[in-house]
Amino acid sequence: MIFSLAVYGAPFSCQASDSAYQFACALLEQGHRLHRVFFYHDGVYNGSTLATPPQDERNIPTSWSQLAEEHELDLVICVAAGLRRGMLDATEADRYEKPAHNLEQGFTLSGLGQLVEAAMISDRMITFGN
Amino acid sequence: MIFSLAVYGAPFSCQASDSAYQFACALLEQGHRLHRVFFYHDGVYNGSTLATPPQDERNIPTSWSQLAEEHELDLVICVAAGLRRGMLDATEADRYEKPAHNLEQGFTLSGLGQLVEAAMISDRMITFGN
Amino acid sequence: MTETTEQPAVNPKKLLFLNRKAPYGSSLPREALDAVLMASAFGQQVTLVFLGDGVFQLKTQQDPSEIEMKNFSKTFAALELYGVSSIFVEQSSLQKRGLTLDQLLIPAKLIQSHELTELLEEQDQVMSF
Amino acid sequence: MTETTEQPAVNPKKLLFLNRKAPYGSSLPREALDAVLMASAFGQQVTLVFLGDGVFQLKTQQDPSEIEMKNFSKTFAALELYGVSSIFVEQSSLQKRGLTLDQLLIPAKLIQSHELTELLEEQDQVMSF
Amino acid sequence: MILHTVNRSPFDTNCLNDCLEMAAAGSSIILIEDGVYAALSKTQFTDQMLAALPKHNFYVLRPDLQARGIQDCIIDEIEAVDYSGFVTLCTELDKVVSWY
Amino acid sequence: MILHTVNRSPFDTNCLNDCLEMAAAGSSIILIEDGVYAALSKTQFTDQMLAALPKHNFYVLRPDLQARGIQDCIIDEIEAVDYSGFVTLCTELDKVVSWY
Repeated sequence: MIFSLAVYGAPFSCQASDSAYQFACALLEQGHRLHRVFFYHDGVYNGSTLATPPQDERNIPTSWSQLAEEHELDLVICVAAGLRRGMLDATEADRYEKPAHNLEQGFTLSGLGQLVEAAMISDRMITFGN
Repeated sequence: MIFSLAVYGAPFSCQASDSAYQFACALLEQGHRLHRVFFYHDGVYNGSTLATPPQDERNIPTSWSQLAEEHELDLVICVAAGLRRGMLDATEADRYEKPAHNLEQGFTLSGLGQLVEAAMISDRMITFGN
Repeated sequence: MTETTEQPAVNPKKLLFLNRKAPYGSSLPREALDAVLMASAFGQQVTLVFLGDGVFQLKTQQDPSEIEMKNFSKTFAALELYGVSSIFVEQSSLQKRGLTLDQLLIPAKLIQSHELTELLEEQDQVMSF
Repeated sequence: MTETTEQPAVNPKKLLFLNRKAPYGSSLPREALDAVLMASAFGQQVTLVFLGDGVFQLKTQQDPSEIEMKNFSKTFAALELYGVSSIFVEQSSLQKRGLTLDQLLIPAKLIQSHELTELLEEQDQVMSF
Repeated sequence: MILHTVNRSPFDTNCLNDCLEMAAAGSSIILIEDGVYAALSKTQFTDQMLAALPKHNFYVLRPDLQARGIQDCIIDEIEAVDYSGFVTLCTELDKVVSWY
Repeated sequence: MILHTVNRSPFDTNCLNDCLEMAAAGSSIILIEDGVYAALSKTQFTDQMLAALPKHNFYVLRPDLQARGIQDCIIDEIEAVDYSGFVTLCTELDKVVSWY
């Protein structure tokens, strides 16, 4: 079955990101397909490559990134929500003349259309809100 | 009178940052002193220099930064909460070998002791939570 | 970044957007509205429901200029342009909050909770905001 | 970054930390506890109050290993080392949630709501979490 | 005495109820952000507010009322203040407790 | 039929109440994150849950119960599942509605 997930909560602050990640692992383990994880609202912070939790704690952006590499996942951060909150890739940093970019490997910035497309394409769309 | 503020909400997502900023402006206008604004929990995102809201909208980190410059404010981001969430200055980026730093001018990373000290020193401590 | 409004070649889906949060305290209502407009641009069968504190999003006379926020309630007018006409407000939510339909800034249909129950069941996907 | 635990030269203040959130769903309880320990290290007169869902923070047997989070409830044991002994749990909050004192992982005193009202009035500052 | 701030909708959370339960008689309460919805004059919550009015001094933040379009729909006895009035209240009362 | 997810404490918000009001008879509800507190067997909310039990299929996420130390305190009739069970429920039911 084809799943997509929508994540609206900030990592390290509320449990939405953790729940979405655990759910993603479980559905992949069962052999289902994960079409996309779409990060919106405070969920965009899941893609920060600068997140530096203590070494004995989970690193949520890195965990997503590794899962994406293993399973060729499409991790999409809403570009409008991301820009507002300071989540930039090299292209956007350049365009807005910002001094740095901070997107973790495996994440891409794209439009809200990707959320809608995920809802259209997937058999199940699960929202992890806060 | 000496005020300090504690801000625990993410900018652009909940109103806590906006309320704290408006409150800060109003107290300074009345001639009171603002000893410190301490950003903790999701409030740490107030210090992102990469925040890029649309041009016709408020830029919360920039607003804080300008207010700090005008009134020589002490804008402190909790270093532990900030590191976890990917808010780094040049020193921390260096220490943890991260590819970038993203702290807006006028903000500093410091310990939780600065929250406690603010509570001790100030006549009024106001928390803006979410 | 690539923003595509190209419509994927699948049949339109019934997408219901369930709005439960008050405006300004959270940016979620505003972000929900953007998603609704996008779904409509993609040619989907969009239904918009306001439940609980979500009904406050439609209150007339909103003016957040003093708190330096954008009056996103003006964007609700775009719903008509986008052809989104399936807009419902849950009756008891409105009543509990002392609001009437004429205090809402767009024409919305009242819906009873049991009707909403059925409406949810008819959808392909429900997007909660 | 400079972490100073040097105590400023002012008299100790009465600081009350008001904890109202459930653990794990939010990281605020954990961050509150860090602040409490810091206030104690600064030699302040610290009072810790658990109200509403905050009482769940003290439930025994917490084990978030399966959700890959840290068991921050173990840190409550440090309160004694830091000399924080003024720890209160609001009685009706506990009762409404079906919990008893022996299900809590540190010795806390029961407090009635009207006593908490007075306790709040006695403080120099109240820090809400 | 204490100035309590409440920033959550009374229809959504128990935030205001918790505050009302703990606030001393004669203390002040200011409704801000989504808390301003508690000031509405014709809601399911209005009776609770009217019952609490004699016990506390209630204020509501006018800019937050205006943002939400409800400045003309609130209980008469609740005083609307701007940020400057909010600051003044903080100075007049001994300390501030936030409920969120 | 729908699988509803609820992730907020019933003591703190109206999230679960809203869900219970809108969920069709025979639909399924899974309590996750702070929503798991609704499964407690001796609380002020327990009667409401017991009343709703015949109408819906209730599940609760075991890892979230364990995190909070309440796996031994829940209503017997509510089935505890792990993430794998949560995924299976999603596949068995037609769609998922999140209440948060």
